[in-house]
Amino acid sequence: MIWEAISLMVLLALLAYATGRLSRYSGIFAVLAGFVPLAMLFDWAPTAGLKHLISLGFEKSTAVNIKIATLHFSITPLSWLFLTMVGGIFPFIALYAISYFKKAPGGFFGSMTLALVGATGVVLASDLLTFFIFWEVMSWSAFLLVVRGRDRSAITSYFSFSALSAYLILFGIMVLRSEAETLSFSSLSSSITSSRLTLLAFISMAAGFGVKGALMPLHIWAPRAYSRSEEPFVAYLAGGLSKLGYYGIFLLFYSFVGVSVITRFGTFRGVPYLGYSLAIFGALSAFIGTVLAFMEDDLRKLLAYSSIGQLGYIAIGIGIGTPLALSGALFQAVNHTFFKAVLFLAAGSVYYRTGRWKISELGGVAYRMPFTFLAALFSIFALAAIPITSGFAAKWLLYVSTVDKRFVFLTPIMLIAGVGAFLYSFRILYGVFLGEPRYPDIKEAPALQLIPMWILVMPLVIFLIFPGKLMDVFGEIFAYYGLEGVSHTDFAITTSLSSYNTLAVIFALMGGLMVAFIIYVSRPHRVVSHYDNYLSGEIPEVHEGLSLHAATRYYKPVEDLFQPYFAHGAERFYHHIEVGLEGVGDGLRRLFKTTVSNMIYLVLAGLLLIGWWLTW
Amino acid sequence: MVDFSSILALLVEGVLLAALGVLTGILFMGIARKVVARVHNRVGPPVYQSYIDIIKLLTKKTNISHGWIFDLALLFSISGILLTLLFLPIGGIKLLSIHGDLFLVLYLLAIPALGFALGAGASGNPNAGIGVMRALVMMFSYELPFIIAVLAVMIYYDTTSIATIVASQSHMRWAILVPPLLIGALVADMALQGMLMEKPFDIPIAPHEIASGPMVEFGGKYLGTLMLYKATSIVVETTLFVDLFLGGAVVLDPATYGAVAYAVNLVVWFLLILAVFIISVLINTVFPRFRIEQALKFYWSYDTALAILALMWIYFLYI
Amino acid sequence: MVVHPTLLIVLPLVGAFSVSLIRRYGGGAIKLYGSAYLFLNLIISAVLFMEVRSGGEVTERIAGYSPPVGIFLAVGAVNAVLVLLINLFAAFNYLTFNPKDKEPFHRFTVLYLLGVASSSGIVLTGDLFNMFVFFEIAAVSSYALVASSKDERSVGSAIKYMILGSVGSTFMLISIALIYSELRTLNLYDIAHRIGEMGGAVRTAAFTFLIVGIGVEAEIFPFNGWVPGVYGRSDGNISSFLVLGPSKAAIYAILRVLITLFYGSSSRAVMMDIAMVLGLITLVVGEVAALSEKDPKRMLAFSSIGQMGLILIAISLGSAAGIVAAVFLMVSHASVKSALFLSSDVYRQGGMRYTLTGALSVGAVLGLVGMPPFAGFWGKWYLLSGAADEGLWIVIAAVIFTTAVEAYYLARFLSRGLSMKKRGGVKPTRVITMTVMVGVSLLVGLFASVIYEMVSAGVTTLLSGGI
Amino acid sequence: MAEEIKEKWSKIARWASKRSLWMVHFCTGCGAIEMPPVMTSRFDMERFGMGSMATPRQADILLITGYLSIKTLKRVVRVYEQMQAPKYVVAFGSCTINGGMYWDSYNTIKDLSKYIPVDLYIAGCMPRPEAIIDAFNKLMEMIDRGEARGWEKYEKYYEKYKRNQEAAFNYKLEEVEEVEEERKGGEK
Amino acid sequence: MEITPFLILSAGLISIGLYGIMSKKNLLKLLISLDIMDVGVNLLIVTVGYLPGGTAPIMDGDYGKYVDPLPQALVLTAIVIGVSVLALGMILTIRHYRRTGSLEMDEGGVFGW
Repeated sequence: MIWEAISLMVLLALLAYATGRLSRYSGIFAVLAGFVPLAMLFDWAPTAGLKHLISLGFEKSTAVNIKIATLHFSITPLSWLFLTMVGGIFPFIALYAISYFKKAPGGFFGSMTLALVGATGVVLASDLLTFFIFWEVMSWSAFLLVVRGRDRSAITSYFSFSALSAYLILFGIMVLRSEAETLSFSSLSSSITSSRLTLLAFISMAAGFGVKGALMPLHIWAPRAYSRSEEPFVAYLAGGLSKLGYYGIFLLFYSFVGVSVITRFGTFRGVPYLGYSLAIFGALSAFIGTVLAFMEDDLRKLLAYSSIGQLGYIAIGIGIGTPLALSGALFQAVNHTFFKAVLFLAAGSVYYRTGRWKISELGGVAYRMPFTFLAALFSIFALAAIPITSGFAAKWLLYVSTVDKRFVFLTPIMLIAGVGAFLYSFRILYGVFLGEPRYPDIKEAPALQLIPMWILVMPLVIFLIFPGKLMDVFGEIFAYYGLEGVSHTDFAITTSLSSYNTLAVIFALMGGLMVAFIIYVSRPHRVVSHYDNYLSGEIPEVHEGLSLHAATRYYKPVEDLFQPYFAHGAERFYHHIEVGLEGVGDGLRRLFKTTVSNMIYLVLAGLLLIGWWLTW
Repeated sequence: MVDFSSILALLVEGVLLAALGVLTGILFMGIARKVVARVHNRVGPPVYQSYIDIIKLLTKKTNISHGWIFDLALLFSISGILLTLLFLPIGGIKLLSIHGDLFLVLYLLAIPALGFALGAGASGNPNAGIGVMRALVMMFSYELPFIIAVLAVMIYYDTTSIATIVASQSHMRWAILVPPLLIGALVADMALQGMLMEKPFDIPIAPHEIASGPMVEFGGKYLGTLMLYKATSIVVETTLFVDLFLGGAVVLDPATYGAVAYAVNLVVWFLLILAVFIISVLINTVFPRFRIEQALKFYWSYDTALAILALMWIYFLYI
Repeated sequence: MVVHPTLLIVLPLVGAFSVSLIRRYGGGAIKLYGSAYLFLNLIISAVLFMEVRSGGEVTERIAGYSPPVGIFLAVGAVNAVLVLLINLFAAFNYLTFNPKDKEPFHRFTVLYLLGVASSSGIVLTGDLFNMFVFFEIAAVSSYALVASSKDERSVGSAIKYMILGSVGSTFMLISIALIYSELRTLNLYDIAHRIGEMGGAVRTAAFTFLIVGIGVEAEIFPFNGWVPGVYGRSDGNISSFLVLGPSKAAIYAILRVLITLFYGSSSRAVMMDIAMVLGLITLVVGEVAALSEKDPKRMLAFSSIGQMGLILIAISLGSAAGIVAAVFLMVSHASVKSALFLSSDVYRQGGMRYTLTGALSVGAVLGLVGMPPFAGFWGKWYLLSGAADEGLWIVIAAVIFTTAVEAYYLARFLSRGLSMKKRGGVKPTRVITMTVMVGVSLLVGLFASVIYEMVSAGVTTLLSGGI
Repeated sequence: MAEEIKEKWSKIARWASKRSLWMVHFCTGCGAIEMPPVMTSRFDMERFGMGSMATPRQADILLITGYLSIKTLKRVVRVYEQMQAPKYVVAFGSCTINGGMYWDSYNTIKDLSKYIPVDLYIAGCMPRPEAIIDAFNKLMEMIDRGEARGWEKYEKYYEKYKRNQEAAFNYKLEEVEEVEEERKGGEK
Repeated sequence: MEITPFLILSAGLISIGLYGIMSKKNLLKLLISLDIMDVGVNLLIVTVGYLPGGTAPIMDGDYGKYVDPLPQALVLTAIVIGVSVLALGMILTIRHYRRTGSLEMDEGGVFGW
């Protein structure tokens, strides 16, 4: 049934591609394909009530023999959770894309559906070969979509990094395969030993997954690819596909290598060194991504850096690896899936109406597109972890887990990155949506774009009120991997350090809002134009070209301070590598750009060396 | 089942404390003006001047709005700050603080600020945009040392709950009596200066540069609400400081002394936050204003260095 | 035996020598005539492939003399795949030539058919000297084909190619003479079983000269000085022919030498090591040089060098996994690299801006890097697993490193091609050929079991000195 | 009953308004130099709850300290209109009353009350701080009595004021007409 | 008749040819060097097949000791191939000469690659 479902999705991908030239509604096939994982999710829903209601007959695990190899699929609580992320958002993004593209996007929908196929396969895979094959399918179908953006640096960086990632993972797979002599997840970790090779495999696989998860020194493809591809795809890439990197890292810790092996490489206050270093990389991502985000003028790049920052939190959580931290990481992953998808979609809608990406060229969009704005606002609340969305619970779990372990390095960095998130959030809010009404004539985004956005916002509300429901799912995951759960009710999470009750927050906020509302309605007010502003008596209406929008280089004072420290960033590092390799390559090329006589010298040298080696 | 009487008690307590917090805050604003006037060798306004100001603003005949997003400032600023107030233990009265912790309070503090910023942004005034930028950068600046100092407290008491921190400081074992935490308190006090936007860190509102920044378009009931917010935030921030470093103003144990203890504790709480606030006002009086990057440099260098010192001291020698 | 493998060699030769008869009917007729032979060849090789798949190896004696005296053709699993591959792509590649560009076209056809015949011959033959002869025919036709390119500077490159090739073939001949002097036989399998009788020094010399001689054709560093020049200045479709025909045949010849010919040799392990080191050097040199190369064709040429190194590494693993990997890599390289060479002709005219050409180029790049489900993936998978089984982590590290480098420059190639201005069309024949090539890579990857089962069944005999 | 409450409420409002007068200075002329002594320790305006504000949105008093040219008048009008009622205008010095030493200037406003309603003039060139304090005390009394209703007048005769302003902006000062005082409203 | 001198001779010829290829820049000289190498190798093959004291392998009646016929057949093929390669080389050289007016092979320029 799983295999048939995957085949069906591939078929739908081909259909979407084939009909792309006929109608813009060819995307409906992609939407249909998106419902396949939804059906699986529904069928496997861990809550008992849903499961017995109706059964679609997806088996819990299956093996497909494709003759050259046998592909194994199975569903675990973890893969269920990640399937909600990669599969749950897909149909809505596809729906959005139908309205986003004006002509013949067959290639887009085909590749998107293939990416979904890859992602679904990755989360359902239960052996390394299957995992890798679908990983690559996901990776290159995303590449096809990056190619559609036709930006040189995006294409090169995305492709070289994803190939690097693929082969780093492959290296790890090879090591594990030769050590455990099995590819199956369930029997891997029991037969791995803690050799130096395992360490190498672990590091290389973590790096490989880190590329997809845009972990800090491996992130440079992300801003380029995110900022130069089509928006619905970017929403899916950031919201869905980037989680797969962390899915891989999670599996690396708990399934591929196993905590018991990782712990043998040394621990720091109960946390393995390897996990701790991952957490440090995550913290660096969180901080540097955030700082780069608020210094960025391109809306998509800003969101890309923000993604890097937010994904860093997931790495921190997985790295620390206590149930508390893992809950935080998974919670953050779920949140990020939804809010980042909505943000990219909202950005796409803004672009759809205004045709601009630069924050300094936008402004005042909210007055004309209030529903888009509200969706974006809500996801920004989630992004900035304002406690009126589910975003806070994730960050809170992570903070508490670091304090619990007394990681005095991680906590401040995470918190300051959290504050930095306010900065870039406001840059988006002010630069794009508020401020001077520069686009007085645009219309609200089409309903087909708004509906998916609002559907994707819903989980952020639901998990605000019921974080416990999500924690139940985490509990199943922990039980599956033999970890302890985090004590919680539907509304409250309790740790040894403190507790967090959403109901208290919600009711207190209600009370506060009531007070505020009384004040608000007690006195009448009059709405005036945005140009009726105090500008020391200046009258903007009579001054042509007077800009009221203060969004160009918004954080200039900070930029000026930070710029010198970011001048030697990862970009430059990779540039140096490239230049160095090109230098070596130039030297090697000279061996070929020469006369025949010199070539013959080479041939003879080779001949003699071979002969010498053979006789010696 | 749900215990209605306790919820009712909580409700009454909450309303009373919120009112107390707001009124105290407004009083403090008056006191601040008086103190500044006395330092200037002026008579100054009466201490109740701020009540008059707020009444005046709330009774203004016309109120100008720039649309519904502008109104969010009103709605979120006051509600958010009241919400935060309820999550702080005041003079040993725990209220909702058992349902949240320090991180929650830090993030709850962002609700009114972000609501206010939204309104300011929606006014379309460039000064407001610049002002919000400065406010956010200020936040980015002072939060780093503040967080590190607070982290020292948290790991010293091994909890993140403010209620537990207050409880651990009972019987006058105030955090400030622990040498490294004294440094922490110093750091936090400097951060408090930025939080309260007192000079030299009143960069965001800088009336003479950017026409009071974010508030440039606010008048009437909007400005009145913002003043209420400002007043309450003084109480919230000083109370946070008192809770963390000065034992939450708990001098008598309610378990032994009953209602008297609550009254005494509230008085002590009032005096302590007043003291903390007066210190900040006095600093305010004698300083000119930093530029924003100077503030960032100051907080991220000297203040953070001190904070790290405190944290390391705690980390290596006390736990 | 339904078909005679000999036909694969004889038919194109007949075609080649009879094509001048119809030269007055014009280029179109000649193209039709040539294609007829090539497609007939394709059908025969397909039938042969099916036959080998169902019934194991096929051998045929030439002129009735039985081996080891007579020449015989031996078709095992590996060369059945390869001969099908060569004939398939060669037939489609022929379609891309425009008779007007290659005046007089009948002479060109002669060269092309000779090239196909001799490439098939190298792969099929079971006789060392016969192999040498086919090598020479392939080489001569390659020199001439290269010199027939539009770019006039290709003549200079062809001369270089010719001189290096001649030196290489001289070395091969020396090696043949040495082997013959000791063993008095030229049959590959006969030699394989009696190689132990050879004196150590002579055997060393024979191996060295042979590997160098074939290495020149098989683009092994440091014997491959001609590669960038020739590929860089030839027409794309001629380069693609060189990639899919002679160079594949040559690397297969190396497989024969390493796996079969020196099967019984006592120093075979060292020989394998040497081959592996050569392969590693070739791989790294090719890929790194390609990184700094800006000219698209020459970049692809360097990339070819790297790929050849990869295949050589796979062969030199000497295990079943290695052979399987080598076959998949050969399929992959012959298909997608040829497709890329075809697209390189229209590169500067913005040909990749055309949806199908662009998509095919992207597919080819994906296949070359080894993304599943392209054939290259299985190649790299088996290569890496074979290397991992033997604990050759340095090989794996090199493969990872070069793959990243490869991905980088190929993506650069793609992104530039995709952002060029449209200045001319792409001929439908070229698109069809590219489709076939990329499609084959994809299909082989998707239905890898077909080749995998066949090769892994045949590999046991191959590794034990059989066909 | 409702009337009474309303009356009580407006009395409270007037009291609060009187005790908390925030000003926005329009410091065009030399009069501005008289403000610092009023604000600082010698006279200490703040003891009456007065203070200066940075924007008209927050202010109750528009303090015009000196002559107004036509160019600055535009700004004054805009600032005045941006203030929130109840709002008061205090004109400062002779220039605002009759043009003062610029009585014969071609582009200086002679009588401010023709363009915006002035609640209180402070005569003098320049008025001393004592005079200013006195004036503010007068204004407070007026507010308390409900007499300072310039903003209502402005609403009532809005078109006339606009016409006058337009005329001034077009440099047709002679066309400016008188705006009738309406005392009745103030007395009720 | 000993075969060693012939082996030495053929090695010498091959070395001379290689030396010519490695040191000369003139295309004609290069071709000549190639041919010399070819001759050396052909000699080697014939030498290899030679049996001291053997006769030509013409099998009519009472043949006794005869040399291996196969190498001679091979040499014939090799000579043919050598000649054809040489002819092709000449053609390419002529074309090159017509285009550039030079027979020199030097670095850079057309011979850069």
